[in-house]
Amino acid sequence: MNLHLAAQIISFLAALVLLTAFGMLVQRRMYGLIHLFAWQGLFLSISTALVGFVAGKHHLYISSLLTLTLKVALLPYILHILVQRLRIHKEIETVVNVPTTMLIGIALVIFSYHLTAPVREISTLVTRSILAVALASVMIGLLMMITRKHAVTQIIGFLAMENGLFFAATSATYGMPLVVELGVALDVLIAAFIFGIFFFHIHTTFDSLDVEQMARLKEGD
Amino acid sequence: MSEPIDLAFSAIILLLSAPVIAMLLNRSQHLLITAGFSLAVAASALAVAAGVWTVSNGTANKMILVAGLPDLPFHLRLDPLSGFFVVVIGLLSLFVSIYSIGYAKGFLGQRRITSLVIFYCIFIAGMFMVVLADDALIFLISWEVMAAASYFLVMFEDERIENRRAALLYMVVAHVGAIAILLSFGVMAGLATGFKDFSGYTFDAMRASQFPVEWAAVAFFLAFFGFAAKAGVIPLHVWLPEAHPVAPSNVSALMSGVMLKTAIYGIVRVTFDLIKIFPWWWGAVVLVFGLVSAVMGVLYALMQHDLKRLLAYHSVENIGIILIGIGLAMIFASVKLPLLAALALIAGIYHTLNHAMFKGLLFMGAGAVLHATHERNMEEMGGLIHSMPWTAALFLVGCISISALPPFNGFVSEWLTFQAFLLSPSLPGSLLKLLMPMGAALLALTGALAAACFVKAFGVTFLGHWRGLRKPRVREANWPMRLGMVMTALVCLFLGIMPTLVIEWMDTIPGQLVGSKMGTSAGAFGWMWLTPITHERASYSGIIVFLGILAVVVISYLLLHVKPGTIQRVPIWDCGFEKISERMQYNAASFSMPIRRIFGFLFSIRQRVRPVGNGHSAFPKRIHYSLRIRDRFWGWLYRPVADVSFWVSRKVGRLQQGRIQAYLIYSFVTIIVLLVFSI
Amino acid sequence: MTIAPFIIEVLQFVILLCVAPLFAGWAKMLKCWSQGRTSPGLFQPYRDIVKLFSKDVALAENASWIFRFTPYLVFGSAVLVGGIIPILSTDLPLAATADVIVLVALFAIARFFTALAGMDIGTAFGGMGSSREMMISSLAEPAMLMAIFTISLAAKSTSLSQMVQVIYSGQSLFRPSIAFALLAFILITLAETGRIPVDNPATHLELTMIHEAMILEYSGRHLALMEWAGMMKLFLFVSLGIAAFFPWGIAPAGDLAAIPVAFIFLLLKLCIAGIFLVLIETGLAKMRLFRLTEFLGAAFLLATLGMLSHFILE
Amino acid sequence: MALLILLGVPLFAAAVLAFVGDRKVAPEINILGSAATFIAGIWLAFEVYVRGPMLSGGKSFFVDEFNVYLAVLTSFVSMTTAVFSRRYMRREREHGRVGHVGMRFYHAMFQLFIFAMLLCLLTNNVGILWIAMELATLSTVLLVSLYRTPTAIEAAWKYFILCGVGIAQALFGTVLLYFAAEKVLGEGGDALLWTNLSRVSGSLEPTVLSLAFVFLMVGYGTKVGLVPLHNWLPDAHSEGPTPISAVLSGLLLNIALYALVRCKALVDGSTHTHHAGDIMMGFGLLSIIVAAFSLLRQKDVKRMFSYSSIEHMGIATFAFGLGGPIATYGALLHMLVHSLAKSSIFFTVGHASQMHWSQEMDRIKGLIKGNPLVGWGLMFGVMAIVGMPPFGVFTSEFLILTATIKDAPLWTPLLLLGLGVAFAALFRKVQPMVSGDVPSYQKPMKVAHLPVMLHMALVLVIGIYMPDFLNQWFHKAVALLR
Repeated sequence: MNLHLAAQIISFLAALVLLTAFGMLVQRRMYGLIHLFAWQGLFLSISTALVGFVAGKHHLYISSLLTLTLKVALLPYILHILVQRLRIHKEIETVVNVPTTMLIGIALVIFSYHLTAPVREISTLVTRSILAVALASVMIGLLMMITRKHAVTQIIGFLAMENGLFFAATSATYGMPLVVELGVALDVLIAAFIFGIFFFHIHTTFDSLDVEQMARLKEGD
Repeated sequence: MSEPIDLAFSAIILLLSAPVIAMLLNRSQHLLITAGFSLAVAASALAVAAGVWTVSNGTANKMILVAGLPDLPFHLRLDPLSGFFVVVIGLLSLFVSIYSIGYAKGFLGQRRITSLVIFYCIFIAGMFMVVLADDALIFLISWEVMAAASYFLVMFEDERIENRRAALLYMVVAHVGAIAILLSFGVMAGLATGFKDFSGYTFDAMRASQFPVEWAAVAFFLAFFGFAAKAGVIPLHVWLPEAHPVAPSNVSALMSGVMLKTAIYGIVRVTFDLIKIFPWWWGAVVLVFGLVSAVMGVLYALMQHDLKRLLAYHSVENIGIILIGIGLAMIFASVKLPLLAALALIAGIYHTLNHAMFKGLLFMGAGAVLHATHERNMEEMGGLIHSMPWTAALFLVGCISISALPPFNGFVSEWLTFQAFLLSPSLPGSLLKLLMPMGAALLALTGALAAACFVKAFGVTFLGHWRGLRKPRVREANWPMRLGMVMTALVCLFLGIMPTLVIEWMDTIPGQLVGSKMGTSAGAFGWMWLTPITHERASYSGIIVFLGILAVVVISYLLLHVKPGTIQRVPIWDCGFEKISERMQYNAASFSMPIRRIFGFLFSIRQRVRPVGNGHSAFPKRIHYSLRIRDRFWGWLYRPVADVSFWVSRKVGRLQQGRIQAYLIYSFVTIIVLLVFSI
Repeated sequence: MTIAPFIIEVLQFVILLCVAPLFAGWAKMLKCWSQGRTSPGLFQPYRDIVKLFSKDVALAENASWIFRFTPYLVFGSAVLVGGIIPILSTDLPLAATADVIVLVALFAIARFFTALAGMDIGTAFGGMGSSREMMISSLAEPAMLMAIFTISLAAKSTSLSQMVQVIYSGQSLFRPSIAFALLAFILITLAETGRIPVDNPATHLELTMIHEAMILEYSGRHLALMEWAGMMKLFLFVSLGIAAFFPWGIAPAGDLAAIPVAFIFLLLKLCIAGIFLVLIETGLAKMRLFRLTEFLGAAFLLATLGMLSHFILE
Repeated sequence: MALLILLGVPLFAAAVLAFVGDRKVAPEINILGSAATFIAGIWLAFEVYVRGPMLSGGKSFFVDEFNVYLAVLTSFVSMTTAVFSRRYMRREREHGRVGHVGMRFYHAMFQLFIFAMLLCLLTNNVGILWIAMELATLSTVLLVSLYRTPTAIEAAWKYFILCGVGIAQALFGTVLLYFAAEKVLGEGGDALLWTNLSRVSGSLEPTVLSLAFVFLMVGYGTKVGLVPLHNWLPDAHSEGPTPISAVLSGLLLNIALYALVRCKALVDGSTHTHHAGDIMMGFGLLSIIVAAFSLLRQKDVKRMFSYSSIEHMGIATFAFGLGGPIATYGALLHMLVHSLAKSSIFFTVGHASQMHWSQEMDRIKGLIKGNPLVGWGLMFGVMAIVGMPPFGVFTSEFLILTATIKDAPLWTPLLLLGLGVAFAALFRKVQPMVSGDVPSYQKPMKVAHLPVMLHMALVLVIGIYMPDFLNQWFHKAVALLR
């Protein structure tokens, strides 16, 4: 399996990641969101493994495994449980309407492509073009957090950003040092627990996970 | 004790040890009063000795403390200029501290005076440090320590809301001024060494270096703004009449008497010593500000009926007069007329000394009155000369001095200032020549109005009958207070009749700063005559005037009492007018009515007359008269600033509007913008 | 140092003390004539003073020491001023003691105490008098200084005898600046000495009197001293004007021979001055208090013009 | 060795406290642990003072003049905070605002937080730095929501989300950094070590680094609390328990700024432009102005002081951005004195609000008469924080301002405006609290004297007599950062 082919597959996977990111941006149903997130994780881990294979970085396999367990299995599961526990499988209304969001997302993709152009010039890696996708999905994740007003969706957006970062870390640069990646994974894990706890707190105090109502702390006149 | 500066430094140390003593003696407040203030007395005496010594031998000596930043230890320097101000501060704080021993007893039983003693001593120490400082850091540190200590002293009776408002206003103005001064030092230090290291902050470095004129202007005007804010130059004066009255009287004596002078010191130091070379129009600016402050100050003073407020406004006026002298000195110096510059400078700083004395005396007197009557409103007072003769006599001395009447000290410095004005023809540039006599006229106006104001102040407070409804039992001030005031009064007289000696002594200062001495006894006459330039030009002999008047008075008195003329005490005649009551006397408001009518356009006056009680409106039983006079600058300068900043803060508050999405948008936009700008 | 100057000094004092009432009498007499009344005679002021001296003092109960001290001080300062102004001759030992600024200040301190005395008894009139007096003086003093500064700028000196010598030596004759200054000085003299149109020395009508209101409570020798000092003040202002603007006849330094001549000149000038004064007084009417600002403002304006013309035209 | 103890103790203590839970001894253990940490810190500082910068633990830890003083500061403030929180939290507990779970949680997380911060400071690895930073966030998030009130949870949520997002940006920046570094240093762990990066910073790719700096700036800037990324800060400070507010604004902000400055040093080394500096100056100035004006309209005392933290972080950031020996020196000093003064202010404020059971400034009155230590402590603390001499903050602001008017005179008016407004606002608010008579509802209480006195004494000493070793460290750090 030659380098060129691998590179093509990887970029195809990148495209898929981007696609799932967009999917999350527009998805209205909670379960759909979670599934999309899981899919993204899957693509991520595959591409990580592939990069590891191509570049002969065996520690990347570990991180791909981590991704698999964390972002494909564990987190979606936790979210699933939460959603069931807290009985929130209603339609999620967005702040901005969908087409606008889409347009902004596309603009972001173009922007990040333009942004990473100089970097692409200087890099010699096969996977250099992935940086643009990673940045784009980070941005889209952020955009998603902005446009959604539900705690869970915000968290999913957050995790999507995380995915983008991870994508950049593993694929774009043939992987950060292992310590770093383990640490990142650990942080994500802790974060997962914390937001898990949070959902319950929020739900018990506000008896809904709508973040709109958490706007009491402000500089009121 | 090898050198004067050691004396001065030990004085500072002594003062800074006050907190410890206060903590130790906190239990027994009686003892604390005596101990604390006698400590201040001792320290002040030391400092005065050091100052007199330095000025008279006219050399500078330095000291470097092992404190501050290791690369920028505190530099102290005692040269004639700072020596002179050490004397000014020390002399008054000496007298006031004696006075305070008696005054603070008034607080016993009402409140603990521990904090008073502590901050009082730190305050004096701060003032000494300011004039001794020889690098920017220690200067500003002592400057702010002084400000903070005085702030706490103003806050001493902090349950009163007016004290808090005044203290806050004072603190804010002082701090903004301090930042301005800091920036001006920043300019000079930066130009001195370019900030490769810390050496640029020393005054020596600034002295050594030569500034480009536009940066020098920046530095000067920043410094002038800062010091003017402290000195209460109009229009930055508004804090002053608020803060000085509410402080304890011994403190207001020090604040008005000497704290303002540290600002004068700063101006002189920065201008003549650090910058050295400047165009004439700087002097013109200073002169104009001085004139405005002098005239406006005295006019506002005339409108007051709160005794201490009135005195505070007079501080504005006198600062103006001092600035006139300094401005003239700057003008003369900038056109290379060192002799005349020396004359003007002497006029300025001599008035500094004088004002310290008589203003201190007046505030002490006011304090004694307050102490005895618990009343600051003159409209309530009257006839106190009978119940407190000492205070009355001493206060009168203060009034005469501040009204610039011979033979007391206020007149001498004003006379010198007039002489400086009359030397304007020797200036180049016809415009200056033309304008300066106008300044002289304004100065004359100021003097005359001041006299009017103090006729009012003394007359309404001490003469006539008690105007208030219920007359309190008034007792004469106790001995320490009297002693303090008597000493101050004697110094006032001495400065008035022996100017030559004093000026001989302080003549080293212009020698150091403008490179020429004034030479008190030019021409033919001896030590008795003060003859600035030549004896044809002008001459004044305070002592002869004093003795002359005294002689005629005594002689005529004796002549008239060769035959024992009887004096019968009779009821008041008053044109045979029947049953006059105390309420019919002229009071402060009515006394100043004519002048208020004339200069009314300068004030924002609200005057209401309405009939009270039943009866036909044309023939009311009683009439209620209310008069409110406000400082126009409040509305012109301070209120707008406050309003604008609150408006802005309302707008800024919108940023924090609670919805997390908005916050996310902020960071999102921030990233985008930064990225756009950095590629 | 010769004895001559001291003799002249003493002579000046004597002249001051004696001639001042005479001049006041002369003014009164002229005034009576101008109003078609028979005059009490030239020496009436002396009689008044003597009479008052011989009377007892009726002192208000609550009068303080200030009230009793003031007459002596006022008298003393007036006398001292008399020793400074070159009435007869320019070399006076006391001349160096005080220049023209001090002279103004001496009048000021007298006024200061008079005003205090006015407030001491605590009557409405006293306060009113002091208030008005201080208001007028605070406007008159700057004008006066401006007028005098005009001359002293010309003379490059503020010492009176020096100024006299310079003007006398003729190098500053008939200058526009001097003329303006003279006009201003006349107005100020009227104001400072409490003549019509500013104040009416003859009135005791409550609401119009100013100087009288302050000394209302005085009696006996105190009143005598006050009156006498008042006459001296008038005399001094006139002779100051003479010295500053018409110094001819004043004996130069050192020759005693010129003294009698100087004395004759003085009397002549005084007669003329008196006539002039009376002409003004009969010509004008007492002004309302708050129109005085315009009057004194005019004086200030004239003085300023004088100074400007000194710089511009000369 | 000292280093390992320094890092190990808090971790161990955290574990222990997690087990001890809400026993009576827990606070004492807490104090003990942080005291041990502090001693280790002193020891480390001594070693560095004697031997100069050192690598240890392989290459994974690195101590130089820049981070050693921050490490000592961190351990010191954590110790005093532990002392303070003993009384404070006990009272909260008695008053029933926290349950025993909460207490267990509080102590454990406190130590974990300290560990995270120390790790941030001492690690030699950009990646580890990032991880530790995230850890610090996560460990405090639940402390902010300790009281379980709606507002507390809201604040914690905002803190969590905003800082999470920010930190994510920082990670992206780090990735880019690595991306650039591996070209030069080859792949593998060495490419993320400070020591190597700073060695080769000249040859790193400028475009990538300037790109990376943007993300690092936004990321760590969020934690520094720079406007407009600051919005989490006032909420978190006002709603969390006071000891946490103290360490948050006393320490965490410093740490984040430290990370930012390190990155700036790298970027400058690569780009040789003043670009990064300009960005930091802009952020700093914006923070100063916005914070100053927000100060004017505060009602909640802790919220107000959190805004003043924003302002001071702005000053330090501005100064670092300005660069140059004097300004950088001032900035380093400013980080030190600000954290001392600010945490002591929070101590006094905590006591004051417990005395009145309210954080509303309208209700807090007559502190000086009520409890001189709290009153004067707050007064002097505020005077220190607004930059009145002889306290150390004045010295640093003095250096920064003078340097500014020399190097960037056009910025000074804004700076002047900000400082002036902040001064007026703080005094206007604090004066009524300390002065006046004691209100009826004020309850006298026992307060922890030591922390406040210690902090104020230190600030004072630094102001009037700065010890020489500190001076030398600052100079070395300045040399390091230019």
